[in-house]
Amino acid sequence: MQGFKSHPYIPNSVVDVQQEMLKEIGINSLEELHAEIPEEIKLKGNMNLPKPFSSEYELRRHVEGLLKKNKTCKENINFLGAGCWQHYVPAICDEINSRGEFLTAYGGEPYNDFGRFQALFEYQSLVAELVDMDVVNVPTMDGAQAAATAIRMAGRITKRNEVLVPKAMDKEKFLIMKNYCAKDLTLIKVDYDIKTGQLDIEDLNKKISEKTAAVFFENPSFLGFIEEHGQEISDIAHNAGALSVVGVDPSSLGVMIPPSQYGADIISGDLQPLGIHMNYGGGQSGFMATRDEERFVMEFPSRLFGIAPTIVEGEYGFGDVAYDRTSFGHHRHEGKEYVGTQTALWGITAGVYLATMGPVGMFELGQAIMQKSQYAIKKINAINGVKGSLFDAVSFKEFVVNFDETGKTVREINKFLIEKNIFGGKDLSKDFPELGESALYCVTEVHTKEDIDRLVAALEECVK
Amino acid sequence: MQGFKSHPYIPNSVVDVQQEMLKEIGINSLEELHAEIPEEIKLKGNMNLPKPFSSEYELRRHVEGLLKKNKTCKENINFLGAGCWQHYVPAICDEINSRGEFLTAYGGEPYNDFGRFQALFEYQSLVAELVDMDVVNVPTMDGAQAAATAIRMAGRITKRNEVLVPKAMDKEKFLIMKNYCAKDLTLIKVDYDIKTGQLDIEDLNKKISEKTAAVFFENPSFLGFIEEHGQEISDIAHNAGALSVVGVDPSSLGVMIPPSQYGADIISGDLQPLGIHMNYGGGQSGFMATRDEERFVMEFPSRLFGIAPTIVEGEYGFGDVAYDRTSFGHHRHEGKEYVGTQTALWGITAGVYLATMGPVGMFELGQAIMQKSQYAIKKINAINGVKGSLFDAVSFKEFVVNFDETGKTVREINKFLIEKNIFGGKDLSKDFPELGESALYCVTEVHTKEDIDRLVAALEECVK
Amino acid sequence: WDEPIIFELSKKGERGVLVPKAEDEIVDLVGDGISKLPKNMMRKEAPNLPEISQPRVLRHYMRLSQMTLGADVNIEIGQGTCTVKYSPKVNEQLARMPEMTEIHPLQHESTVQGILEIMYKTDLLMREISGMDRFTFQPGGGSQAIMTMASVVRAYHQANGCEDKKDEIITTLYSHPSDAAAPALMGYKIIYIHPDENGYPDFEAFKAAVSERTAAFFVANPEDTGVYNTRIQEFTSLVHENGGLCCYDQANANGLLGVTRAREAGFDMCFFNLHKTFSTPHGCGGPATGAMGVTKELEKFMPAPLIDFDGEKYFLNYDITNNSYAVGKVRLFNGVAPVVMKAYAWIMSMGPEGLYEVAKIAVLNNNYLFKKLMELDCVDAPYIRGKQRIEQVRYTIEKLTKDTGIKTEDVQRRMMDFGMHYWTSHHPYYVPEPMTLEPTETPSKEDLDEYIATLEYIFKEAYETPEKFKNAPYCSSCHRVDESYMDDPNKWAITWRSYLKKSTV
Amino acid sequence: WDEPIIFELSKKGERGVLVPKAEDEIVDLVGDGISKLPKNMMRKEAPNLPEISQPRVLRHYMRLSQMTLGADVNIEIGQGTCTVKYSPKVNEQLARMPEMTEIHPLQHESTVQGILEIMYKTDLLMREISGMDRFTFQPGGGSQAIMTMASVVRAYHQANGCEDKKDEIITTLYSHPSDAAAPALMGYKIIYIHPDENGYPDFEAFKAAVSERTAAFFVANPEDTGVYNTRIQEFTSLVHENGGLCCYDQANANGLLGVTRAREAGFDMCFFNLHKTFSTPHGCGGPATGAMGVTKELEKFMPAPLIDFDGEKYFLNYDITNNSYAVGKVRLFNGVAPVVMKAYAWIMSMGPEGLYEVAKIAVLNNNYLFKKLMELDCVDAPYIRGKQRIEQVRYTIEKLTKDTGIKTEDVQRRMMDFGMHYWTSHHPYYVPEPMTLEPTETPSKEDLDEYIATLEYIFKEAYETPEKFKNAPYCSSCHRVDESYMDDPNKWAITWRSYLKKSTV
Repeated sequence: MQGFKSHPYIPNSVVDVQQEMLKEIGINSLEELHAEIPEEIKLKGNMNLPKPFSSEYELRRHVEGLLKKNKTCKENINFLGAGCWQHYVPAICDEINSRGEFLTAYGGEPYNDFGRFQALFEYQSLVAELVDMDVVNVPTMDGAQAAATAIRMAGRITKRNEVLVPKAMDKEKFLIMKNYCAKDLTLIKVDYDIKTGQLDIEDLNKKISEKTAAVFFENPSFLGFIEEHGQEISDIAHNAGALSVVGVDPSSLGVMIPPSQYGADIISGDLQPLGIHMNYGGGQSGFMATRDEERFVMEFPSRLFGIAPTIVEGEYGFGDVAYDRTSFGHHRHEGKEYVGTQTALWGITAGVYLATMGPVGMFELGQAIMQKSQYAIKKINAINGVKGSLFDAVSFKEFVVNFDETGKTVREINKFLIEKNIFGGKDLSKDFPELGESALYCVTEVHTKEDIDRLVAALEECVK
Repeated sequence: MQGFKSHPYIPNSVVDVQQEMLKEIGINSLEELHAEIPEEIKLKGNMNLPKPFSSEYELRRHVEGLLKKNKTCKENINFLGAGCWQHYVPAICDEINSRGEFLTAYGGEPYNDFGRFQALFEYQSLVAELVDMDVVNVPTMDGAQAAATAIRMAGRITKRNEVLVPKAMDKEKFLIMKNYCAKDLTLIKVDYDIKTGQLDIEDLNKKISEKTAAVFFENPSFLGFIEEHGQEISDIAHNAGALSVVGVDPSSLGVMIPPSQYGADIISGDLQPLGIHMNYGGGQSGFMATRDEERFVMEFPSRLFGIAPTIVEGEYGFGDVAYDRTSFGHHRHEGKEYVGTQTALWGITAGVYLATMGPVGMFELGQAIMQKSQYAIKKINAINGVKGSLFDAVSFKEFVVNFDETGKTVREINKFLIEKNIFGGKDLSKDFPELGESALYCVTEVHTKEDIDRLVAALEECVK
Repeated sequence: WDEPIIFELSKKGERGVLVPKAEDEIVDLVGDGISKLPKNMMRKEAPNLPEISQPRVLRHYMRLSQMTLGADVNIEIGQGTCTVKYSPKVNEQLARMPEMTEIHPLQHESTVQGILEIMYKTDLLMREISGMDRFTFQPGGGSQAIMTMASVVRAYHQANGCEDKKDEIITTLYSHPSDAAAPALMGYKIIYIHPDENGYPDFEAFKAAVSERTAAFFVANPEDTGVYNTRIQEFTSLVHENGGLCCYDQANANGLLGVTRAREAGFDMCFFNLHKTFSTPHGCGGPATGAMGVTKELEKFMPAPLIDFDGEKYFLNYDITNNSYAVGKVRLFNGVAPVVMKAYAWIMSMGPEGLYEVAKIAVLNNNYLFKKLMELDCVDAPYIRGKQRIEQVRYTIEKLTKDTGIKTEDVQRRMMDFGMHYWTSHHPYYVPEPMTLEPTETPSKEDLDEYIATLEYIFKEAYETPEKFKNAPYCSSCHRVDESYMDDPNKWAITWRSYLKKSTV
Repeated sequence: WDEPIIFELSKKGERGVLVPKAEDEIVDLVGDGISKLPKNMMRKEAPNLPEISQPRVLRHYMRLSQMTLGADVNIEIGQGTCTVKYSPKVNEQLARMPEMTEIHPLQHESTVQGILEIMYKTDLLMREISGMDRFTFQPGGGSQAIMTMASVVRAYHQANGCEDKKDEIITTLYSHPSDAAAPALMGYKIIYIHPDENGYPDFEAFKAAVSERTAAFFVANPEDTGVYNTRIQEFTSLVHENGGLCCYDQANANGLLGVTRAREAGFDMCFFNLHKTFSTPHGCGGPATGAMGVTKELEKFMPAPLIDFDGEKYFLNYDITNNSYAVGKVRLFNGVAPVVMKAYAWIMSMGPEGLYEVAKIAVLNNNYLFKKLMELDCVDAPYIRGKQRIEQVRYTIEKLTKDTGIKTEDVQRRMMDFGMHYWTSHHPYYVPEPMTLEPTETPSKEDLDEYIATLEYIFKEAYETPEKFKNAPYCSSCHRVDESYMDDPNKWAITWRSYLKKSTV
């Protein structure tokens, strides 16, 4: 077996240096390393892997060639959302998250990684303003994980084991929550009003009980409409001794009221809309928020960065609040859930985004999304046989388009659209058979009138 | 007239702040500023310019749309060189030159811009090793400017006013040198051997005289061949009391002898091959190099960064060597030529490149270029009616392909190639009518065998 | 830099960026958009975000970045267990291509053939590196991968109808805390195997622990001590004999690449942290990927979809896992694709010989550091005396503490004055006054020598001027923090608004 | 960081990057390639470049970058005359698209329509901003633009047959040194007009200087003092009456955008430094662009090619300048295209109202700073008392020097301890103990106040503890340099190899 000598990434792959170091250790060759590995499980030859590219240039040309096979949402007009949304990413967000220092930092202390601590503390603080809560965590995997942890927190706080969730939610998210909570929590679906999409209050009242740890609902919902009965749902939960846990799209909070103001005890959501590219789903990042009460704070599994004075007057420092909660602390598996590498860089990015957007930016963002999506609904609705919005409710950013009367399937329509360089909305026909041939369309501030008009024209051509 | 309030780039475009500051100054409105400008030359209304894009997103979409109209040398196979060459740019070069600190620094002192001084000092030192000279300048505009300054330096040193230049040089470069040296120096062209391309020694002997300040020649030459008589030319220059000034392609110096070793007194060249993208010609950057003799050093118009000890034992500091030479010094227009913003960032980049490549990388680079270009010549030469290399001399990277016997013009051929996504070599028929229908082809390490074979196939198809 | 908290930079009226607005024609048709909102859903007061011009926001974060000691600027030796190695810049540039960043996870397969090919091929690479038969890149980090392994364990036993009986999971003391925490979360009772006097997991204790209740064995090998359990095959065999599964925590497999694999050691599952062994950058703590691999037998329990190739095109395969026991989903969509791409690029710049070199040099660097540090009087490392460690070592400086009163956290703070990382250990400290160092293959001999010299200097200082440690660090970005703010609910402040409330009381 | 010189990092055998090699089939056909080299042209000894692994090269330059005080991290007020303003990141990202970086300047026009359109449209924008009729972006900086203007002056007089008679160029003392140096280089005799007691160029002296020998008048307005010559029209008229041309140095036009233009003031030519007024980043000193504009009459003398539009496509126009007097060429190809693109993007994010705001705020910031600094006892600014300055001011701290012995260079070094720039002046110092400050529109009021407070603190310190200045800076990247190495040929070392030679003697 032979190693790769003088490899640019490995300074000590130089033979002379190896000899010098081996001598220091008292052995003669690299093969004598790994003396502790039993011979019978050692590989006897090199692994059967492709030869490496012999230069950075060839590597780059190869990977670029592969990636060029992808068709992007820049060259095409994209109306897919459903948990991963195309928003404009201000240049400053990428500038900061590509800074080598942030990109390659990891587990340092509040002194030598001061900037990382401050940037993440600030991200927490900025999201806190958006949701009007006092505690936000260092980000977790994605919005689904955040929701799963939020209801587990509720389970621990209430010491109950049932959670009511909306039927009108993302099936993938449901599966994630279900797997994550298995054994400890039972998830029970609450129906929705087929006309308005709103949570069926009657069904909710029927299913809530003294076993209910939390009522979880989303606003805007997965299907895009705005849940109008936030306070009512929270009240029902509270009256039953359960918590109100609300999933939220942070991009809506410049114009929409934060769930904390209609009774939410725990808020969860995904940071991806806040300055993070879609990255084929790699941009997801979850957050939770609560009030600053010990019973909530102590149930977070995540790291929580706190601010504190230092020995120098007027100077700020940072640290881990209540570290021993976590599985990194003394309690290990008896800590809260577990903690590990999650999505900190996206948290920093979301912070940069919110600091750049400010209150006016977030308001204008919400407004532009509402105007453009309403325009799209109106225009699509005018197409023969197509319902621009299936639900009789106001929506934010996403909406369900129904094609039942066109006689075409969403699958057929989307195939047609791809040829027009348009990515049609997510096909709902499998996960929501009750909605017929429906697709979930997403319109954000990135869509120009021309983009929407091109969609409408293509749809018209397709269904005519 | 109205300003643009709350513009993201202008903090004090906020009206309240303006009022506060105006009050401090003792005036009431922004209009009262510019009191010193005579009314009759003040504009009475806003300039007649397009409305700005109302968001960063729209700006980006617009400019991206424009740039997408360009066809790149990545999507196409490019064989153009002629002073701007396509080489592989290691990722680390772009990483460093896009660091905000380097990108946005300017005229600081050696203390607060320590890194800029060190990086440029190191660039000087690295190029010095490549050319085997002891003095290299902070980069100037481009290789043509470097050549122009080099011969002016020779003029000042020798106090003579004629410079012999090769006829086989870039016409644009000649024009630049001519304009820059007008009044002070007369440029006289020395013929080349039509068979080998080599400088015509007989003609050189004829034209050299006691008026000759310098003999300027290039190696490799503009037409790509290697000038074999470097020492002989330098000797002729020296015997006439003139200096030998040699233009060089730094990418050749891993395998080729540096001109300092065949008599050059001043070396000039362009740094663009060293890790700098072509940038539609925006990547050019010139350097000069000399021995460390006062008579040379004192004739540089450029800044020269030097190393020095500081008051702390073992610490290095940096500064401007012989600052008063320059037009920034006390002598102003009696300083050497002039100095100003030139291309420092490319100097830093070239330094990163050379430090990354090392001696082995530079050798392998030169070798790959020679092998691949020889392969291309051989293959092209096999095409009926096409001469792979017009000159009977070894070439480096570039070579003259002649199409006379095909009955087609270079213009026609290049048009055909564009349709095959190939950018053919530079058409020489206008600047070098004596070469007939010839084109200057450039082959570097970025060209794969497949790329070259595609060119050959396309040429075959075109001329058949 | 003495940089304020971002809220302190706010000035009413400033803007950081302009946001695209609806075109006039749209406004004409739909109005202001927001008045359609149900009254009770309208935001009454704008969120109290700061208002800052773009240059000031940039300057703020540029300064914070400079105060962050990333691997790009630092010699990474001190973050033991973290495997902080070089992340090549070419891979970053590739990951920033719009063909990577601007693709939506629900795009039709025909429009994402490039990334699917990369993920599929990375699966093939991982299979050969581990000996497993199928990988998923869905888990967003090592702990989530452990949780996923535990989920597969549950699914497997469910499918076999013995879910109720199989309710214990065994791990070891020096495996990562998540090897206990994640299975515990999945409802398993956790049994820890303590080390024997040589630092190996105690085989006798293990024998006593394994039973028909054993659902699985979760273990890292080498463990955080750098000790490799030489009898690992006996451990895995015993578990198999009792109907349990063996799950290998290979978050950090850096010392073993091309030397030995999960399959040969008898494991049914394993996972790699692509951000450790496979060089993708840590990003201050993610986004990341825990690439999880299983044997053929367990494939059907994996989270969906798997990525497959039908000879012509790459596609998302939902069929294999289409059964009621399968885990379903652990993370949205298909994992963190850019991380997979970077790992692919890294492996393809290494090849089999490069990976072998990585393992060898990681182990060489570690044992060189080990040798040099053990020469220092106040440094010791419990267990397997005189033998090699794999890629890291958990040292103890107990003697220093006894001699001088200076504890490992004091040394840690002082190291920061020299711009270096130094990590102690997970809690609780089973090794007293621990110091965990892992050089990886990235530092040169000079880098190692510099790190050693710095430690030596500090140890000497501890003996000579121990008072110097009280207020360290001195030249870091801030001075010693008042830790009392971290565990007192009346003082802790997890957000700026909370800090303002508590500090004005 | 205490970072070595890059050569000190070399270790034989290390590689920074692997280089593409010729494929085997090529080698089979042509051999090793290099043995074809003429013997006397083969390199005998490899260049003595360092051999360094990639992570170490990266770490080196990352650290150097952190020790560079770019505008991204600093409040730029102290680099007077440099107009260091915010360079938006979006423009950088656009300039890094392969459609910008990977295009060759000799590509056929049909393949570069995008960049030609941008350059053409930027020309149109510049025309309106200046009142000139045609721009070229060929000059790679301000000084080269001045040289180009001087070349056009020469061409113009040549074409008029009066080249020999027209051999003098007039400039002013407070114009940029290149306004004298570049025309001098072009063979002109230089006449300086000194300021009158108010700091305006002395009109009586000017009248005396202008004659039939006057080829042109090169001037900045406002000059480096921030004083605007209110009689500028009289100056330009007088030159015109004598058959000369008027060339406006608008390298820095930041204070005048949308307020007044070259045309109205009577100029025949002007240039803008895109890296000053139009926000493209300075890059440690280039690459840059001096966009030069001329009136219709002079168009035909410009360097070729000009960029034009025929109603359907953009093209390189060589016809207009196709005459024997034209300048020909001043820089290879068509200038620094990415810089033009960034300037275009910046203007298009500003519009006419934004440019007007820029000018107003640049002047507001400057006059605010001016007001506040003049309140300090030891600060003065000669000329036009009680009147406004445009975008910068050259102050004098002569009183401080007289009172304390602390000179402007001492203050400069001390400012660096606070992470700030501070510039004195070009040489020679016509204003004694000069300090030249130019805030531009980028700093906020808070930034200005912070800068002022820092200066105030330092001035106070000069009175109280003047000895503190001797060894400043203290907390910058290095300490006080031994300046004797800069002007002594036996000691200066412009390269590392030279340093090694001289330090071992």
